Amino acid sequence: MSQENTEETQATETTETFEPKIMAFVCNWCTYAGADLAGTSRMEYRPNVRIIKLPCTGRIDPLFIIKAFENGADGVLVSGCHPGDCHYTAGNYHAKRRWIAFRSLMEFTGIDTRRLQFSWISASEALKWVDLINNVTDEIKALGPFMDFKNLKG
Amino acid sequence: MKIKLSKSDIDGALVTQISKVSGEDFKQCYQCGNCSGGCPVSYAMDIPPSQIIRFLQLGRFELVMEANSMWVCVGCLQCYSRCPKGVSAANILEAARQLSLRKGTDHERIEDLPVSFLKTAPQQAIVCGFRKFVS
Amino acid sequence: MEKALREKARELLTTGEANVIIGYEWNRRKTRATPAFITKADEVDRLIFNPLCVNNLSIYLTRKNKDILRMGKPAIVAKGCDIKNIVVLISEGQVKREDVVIIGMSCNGVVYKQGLWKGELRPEIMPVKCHNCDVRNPHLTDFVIGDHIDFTPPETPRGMVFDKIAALDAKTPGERWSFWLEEFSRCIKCYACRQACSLCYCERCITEKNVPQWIETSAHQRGNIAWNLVRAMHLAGRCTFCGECERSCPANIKLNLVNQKLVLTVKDAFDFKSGYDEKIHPPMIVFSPDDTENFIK
Amino acid sequence: MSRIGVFICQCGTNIADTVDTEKVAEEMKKIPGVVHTQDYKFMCSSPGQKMLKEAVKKHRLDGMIVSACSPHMHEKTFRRACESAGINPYMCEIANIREQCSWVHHDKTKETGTVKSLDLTRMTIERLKKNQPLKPNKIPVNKRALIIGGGIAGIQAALDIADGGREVLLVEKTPSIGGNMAKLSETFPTMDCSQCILTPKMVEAELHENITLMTYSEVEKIEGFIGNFRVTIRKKARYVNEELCTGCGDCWDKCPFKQDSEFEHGLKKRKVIYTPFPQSVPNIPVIDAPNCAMLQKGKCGVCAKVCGPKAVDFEQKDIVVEEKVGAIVVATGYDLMPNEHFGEYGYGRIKDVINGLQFERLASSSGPTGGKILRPSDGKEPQSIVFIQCAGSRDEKKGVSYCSKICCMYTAKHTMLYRHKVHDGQSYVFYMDIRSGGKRYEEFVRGAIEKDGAMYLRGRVSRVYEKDGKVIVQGADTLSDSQVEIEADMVVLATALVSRPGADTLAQKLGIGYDKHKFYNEYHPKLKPVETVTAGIFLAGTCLGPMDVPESVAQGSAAASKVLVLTSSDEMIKDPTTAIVNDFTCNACWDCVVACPYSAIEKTDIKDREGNVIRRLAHVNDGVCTGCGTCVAACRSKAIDLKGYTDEQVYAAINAF
Amino acid sequence: MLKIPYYPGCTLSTVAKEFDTSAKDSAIKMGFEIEDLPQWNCCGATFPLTPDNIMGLTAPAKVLAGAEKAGDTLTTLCSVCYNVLKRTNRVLKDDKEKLSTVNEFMEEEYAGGVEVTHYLEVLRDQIGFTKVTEAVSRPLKGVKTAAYYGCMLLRPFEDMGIDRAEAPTIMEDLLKALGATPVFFPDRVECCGAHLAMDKPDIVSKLSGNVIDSAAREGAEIIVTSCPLCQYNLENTQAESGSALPIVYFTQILGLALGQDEKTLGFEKNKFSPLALLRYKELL
Repeated sequence: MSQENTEETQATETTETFEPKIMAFVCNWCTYAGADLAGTSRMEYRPNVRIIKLPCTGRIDPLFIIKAFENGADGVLVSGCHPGDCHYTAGNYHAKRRWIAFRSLMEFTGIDTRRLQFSWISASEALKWVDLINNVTDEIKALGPFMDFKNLKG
Repeated sequence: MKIKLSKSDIDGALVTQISKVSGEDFKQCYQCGNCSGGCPVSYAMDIPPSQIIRFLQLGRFELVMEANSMWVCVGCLQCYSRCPKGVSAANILEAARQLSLRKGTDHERIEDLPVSFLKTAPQQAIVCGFRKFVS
Repeated sequence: MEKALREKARELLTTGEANVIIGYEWNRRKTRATPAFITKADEVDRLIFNPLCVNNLSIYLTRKNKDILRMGKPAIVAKGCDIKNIVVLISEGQVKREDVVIIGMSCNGVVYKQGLWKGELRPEIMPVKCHNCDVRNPHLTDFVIGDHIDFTPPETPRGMVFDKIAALDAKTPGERWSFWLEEFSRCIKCYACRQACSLCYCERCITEKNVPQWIETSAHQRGNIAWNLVRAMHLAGRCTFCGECERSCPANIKLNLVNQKLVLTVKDAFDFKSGYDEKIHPPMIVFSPDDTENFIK
Repeated sequence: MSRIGVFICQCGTNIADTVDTEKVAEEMKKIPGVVHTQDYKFMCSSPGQKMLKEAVKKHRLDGMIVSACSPHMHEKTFRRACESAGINPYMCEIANIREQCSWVHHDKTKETGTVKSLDLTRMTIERLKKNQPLKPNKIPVNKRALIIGGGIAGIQAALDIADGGREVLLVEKTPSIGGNMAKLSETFPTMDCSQCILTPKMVEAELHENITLMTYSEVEKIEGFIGNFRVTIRKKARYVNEELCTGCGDCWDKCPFKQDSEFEHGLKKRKVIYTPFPQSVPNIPVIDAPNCAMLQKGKCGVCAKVCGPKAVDFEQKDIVVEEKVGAIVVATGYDLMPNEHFGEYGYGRIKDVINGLQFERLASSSGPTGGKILRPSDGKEPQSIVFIQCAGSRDEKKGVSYCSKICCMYTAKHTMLYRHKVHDGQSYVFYMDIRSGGKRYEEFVRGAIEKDGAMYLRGRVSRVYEKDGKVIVQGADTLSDSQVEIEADMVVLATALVSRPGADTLAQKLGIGYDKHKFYNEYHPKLKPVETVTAGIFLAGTCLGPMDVPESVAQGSAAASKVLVLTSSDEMIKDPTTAIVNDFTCNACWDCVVACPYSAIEKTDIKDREGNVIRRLAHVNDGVCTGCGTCVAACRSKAIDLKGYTDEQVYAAINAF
Repeated sequence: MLKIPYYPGCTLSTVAKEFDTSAKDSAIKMGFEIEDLPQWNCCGATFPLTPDNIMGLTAPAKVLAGAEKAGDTLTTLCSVCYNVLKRTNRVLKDDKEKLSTVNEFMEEEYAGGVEVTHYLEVLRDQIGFTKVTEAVSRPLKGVKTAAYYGCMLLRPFEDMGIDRAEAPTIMEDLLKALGATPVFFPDRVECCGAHLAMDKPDIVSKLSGNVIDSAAREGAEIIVTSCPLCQYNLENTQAESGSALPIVYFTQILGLALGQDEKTLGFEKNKFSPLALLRYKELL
């Protein structure tokens, strides 16, 4: 059986019960605080995301993302302060450059970019956070488990 | 005048339509009155431009359609040019005109116009006039 | 040309302006050009220069080759493409401009593989980089050997690598993934790519860092993907597309594709081409507030 | 092997409603290294904290996890508890199972919340296993302060800091301190004379033993970091020796050349050797070099001839000095929007259309007319004046989108001043909204209308033009729905307050943020209104945005108190979350040096005994590093790491996922 | 010789023929040529202010499509045509969707490759007013001339961009170049009443009256304009009120200054000819 076929059958089998694992790398000052605000405002969103807090998006290394996928993440979210809002004045601009190159690389390698999403979410954008988590979770749920990485021999 | 306000008036279909046709968002207007102050013909209007917008904010579409303002507006864009919020009263009055004309009722009839005017006026006046007044 | 080169080398060694000439010489059977390190003026006649001189010798300026560094001040025989790497090394503080003598060689192109050489340089045996070369007249030099070459590269780069990138771009992500999986599965983690690359000069490579072990060192699919992605990322905005990594890969992995893809990305996104100006910082450590993208929501 | 305690907070029912805390406690016990777990109603309460401390002792814990609310809430609380129980506070980590779990997943069966809490807690435990005890950094603090800008905010800050016993360096760009406030005639709502209340403060600043005034000087460069700034200041050549000058005024009396006075906004001329205004502090003139015949062409020199103490010195040069300070207060003030923004109001073309500060000068007894309201074109007393508010303000299309805040009040004041000086004059005010929030402000505006007869018209003015020596104002009164035309003698525009030209360049030098209008950004608009993102740099007054005198004074004092807090001890404790370089693997490629937004990383040389450089390395200055980690991601060989967020910690967390 | 594609429009082919001919003749004197589009239609004489009125864009779009065959610029004289063409062009360039809708209504396709300019802009930006001065052989010395801009030439500023909306100077600069004394008057950017001439002549009399008064008060001896409708309204209002300021197209006095025979400039069509004044000033 070819690889694509395996992927298909597994995807159809599990879509019903499949709960994607999503890893989020967020900055402490904007997105983490925005996610906190969603809680303080008692909003409701999909429970699939696990946050790893970092001081700034500038700290986020592509290594983290690769490692997250290797560890079975079905999707990775990266989020920080809007350009111009960085707590450290410029960390997010550095991050943006890095992401532009890294995303191009990932896309070229054939990784479905719907599984690797980037966003700017400020401390006040709880609603944006909620929408993002819901949309990404639903989208990845529809895509099924990320077999590209899970099938890797290792 | 007493206005009874309700949400259905404020978001009324006709008001929404005139907003859509004109491309203007009435909420933008903060009623500074600059348009009415600078309008060269507001003295001849039943309702001056800023008040037209105010009535639309309040959902009083019918008051706007009954007034002569749309037929008096000459489209000189002084209102828009000086509006601190970038709202064009001229667009709104044009939209009102369009909504009226699109019903098929003309505001002018060619046979009523003086022959001397038709003979001597620049074509552009006649073309323009008819596009503004006739469906 | 070789004569002029040998004369210059002799002069440099005799005057003491350089202590070692890093250049090319014949192998024993005279079938290939190999790196030569000449420290004595009377040995300069070993130096050669011809289309077989493919190797990017800039690697011998890095900390990876401490024994060469110990020989004293180097003078390096460098084609334009090699100089691009030297430029990056200078901009990254690895070499000081005043610490190296650059003997720039006018170059009409080299062979893609030395085995293809039949005594004549034909376009078919030249690598893509030579067809698109804009530094046939070397750009950062102390001396230039050889005549001025009139050659205008095509406005948009052409060649197999670019065609292949375009073809891959046109495929579905799934197809691309299968392609790369196939490619990277062949990797045996010999690290020849890293050894051949003069920009891979790290004191300790990330793959050798084991606390934590970001990249699995076993030559299995997962470790191979991580290694190759990370290496590509580390070269983003720095790679000069000299092609040494692919040339040295015993498994024939199409490293040029992935590296050139990032060269194109960096050019598009940040309007930067590496290897031209040693005074400009590489693009991945600086930023402009006007950087644009269309994927961050 | 670590001995970790895991404490799960129920937060009353806030967490317990949707998370089975007991189960979380039970499950976590199974993780190697965890020796004690417990759930409790309120971990942050005193009994809760007491429980923590006792557990530390009883189970000989060397690290702890509190699964509770967001670390932004109580991380400090729990870390403090940790510290008092004898373990390093940085060995305490928070798993956020309230804001990011129980409050956003309302599943009453508790399954969703419990599953997620288990994951979050496990990830945090694995992370904690890689934590290292950290010690806060101690940084020496220089106790001098620099104030940039000698307006009322800067003067107030300087006086307060000086009274607090610290040395102050007050740098002012123009030849005298005083700022815009010195130009005002009276101040609302009390109508005290501005100079009467300001001048004593100016003099006090000049005479205060702790204050060094540097007027006619500009800050060129700022280096260093909190507690340790190095500031380069250019003291522009005055061409007058400050030591010798007595301020007698002979020089400007005799100077034969005149220029428009900046202080009088062009309503009067000043000499080429001049003090901006009679009460200038210091009372030492400057020579306006580009317009001085002696300096330009070598002809004249009258001032030098008449100067008794021989203080005029045409050879004087700019002096550049470097000063060391520990804190900086920026109080650079505002400007009025330039006239090219007002085409339809004829401002700049019609002489009798002036701005608010020009009116202040006309009304001021020390002004160009000696306090008489006379119109600039012909010097006649205007019988009617139209005041136009929101000129350029609240005009997102051609001006600025914001409200300039003070115009409503000063326009009301102007109408009063006018009525007090021209008893039968009529004033008209075009306004859009009257914003008179503030103590006695509303009563003040009503007074202008009810007592002093100002005619308030609600509407904007469409255009202003000249006709037969009158200024015709054509606008609207939206309350009566009419077009209004007024034949006025004079028009006063309440032009928008804008940031100083060059405010952005100064911000870049200081490393502080500014908004699209180039007003400086406070660290937090509510809770840190006078602080900036750059530690040790504070803000006061209208460089932050439009505000009135009492607010500027309050901010000056607020900034001063921040400076006094900072300089209250010799050392400052700083968060240990800073980057650190591994000397063995550093490539000295300087990527981190370039990438660092704070210039916190330096290039250092390792030398042998003979002094030869054997290696070069990057080195992090803990005093400057803020711990953003941009350098870590930039380092290819991972030779730099961020304490508190090390690669190992992140790796462990990802692996536990 | 520089040839610029030119759109005359209906009025300049009939009622305002003198505007057209004087401009063409003047151009030749200054070393360029404006050349009628081989085929054109009426621009519609009013830009549709409501964005949903796509039909109103087709007539000007057809003109632009025709112009695209002739080159990448199109110049006009009539303020209204200029306004309609320039704004339509802007809309079609900015909104590709509208462009394709409009293209579906037309036989020819417009790709968005034309720049619309006014004759005044050609003089200022391409020829240069100093060049114009060099071509002047009959400087209009001492003639107090008021430039009346009206609405359509300037507004809305962000679309027209020819000059500052509240304080334009392009016509005054031209007048200076011709040796005349420009008269700035407050109402020069106010409206004349335009098409209200059709059914509300009282409004036109009032508005145009204001304009003339304002100019006269500042001492104007001639009013120049670039709009046939403004010219018509002002002239008619004058006839009613009994004052007698000549109201002419700017190209007519441009031609005069460039030394054209005054008989070819069409002053005979003006109700109030400036010739008497110019003779009195000994310029003719």
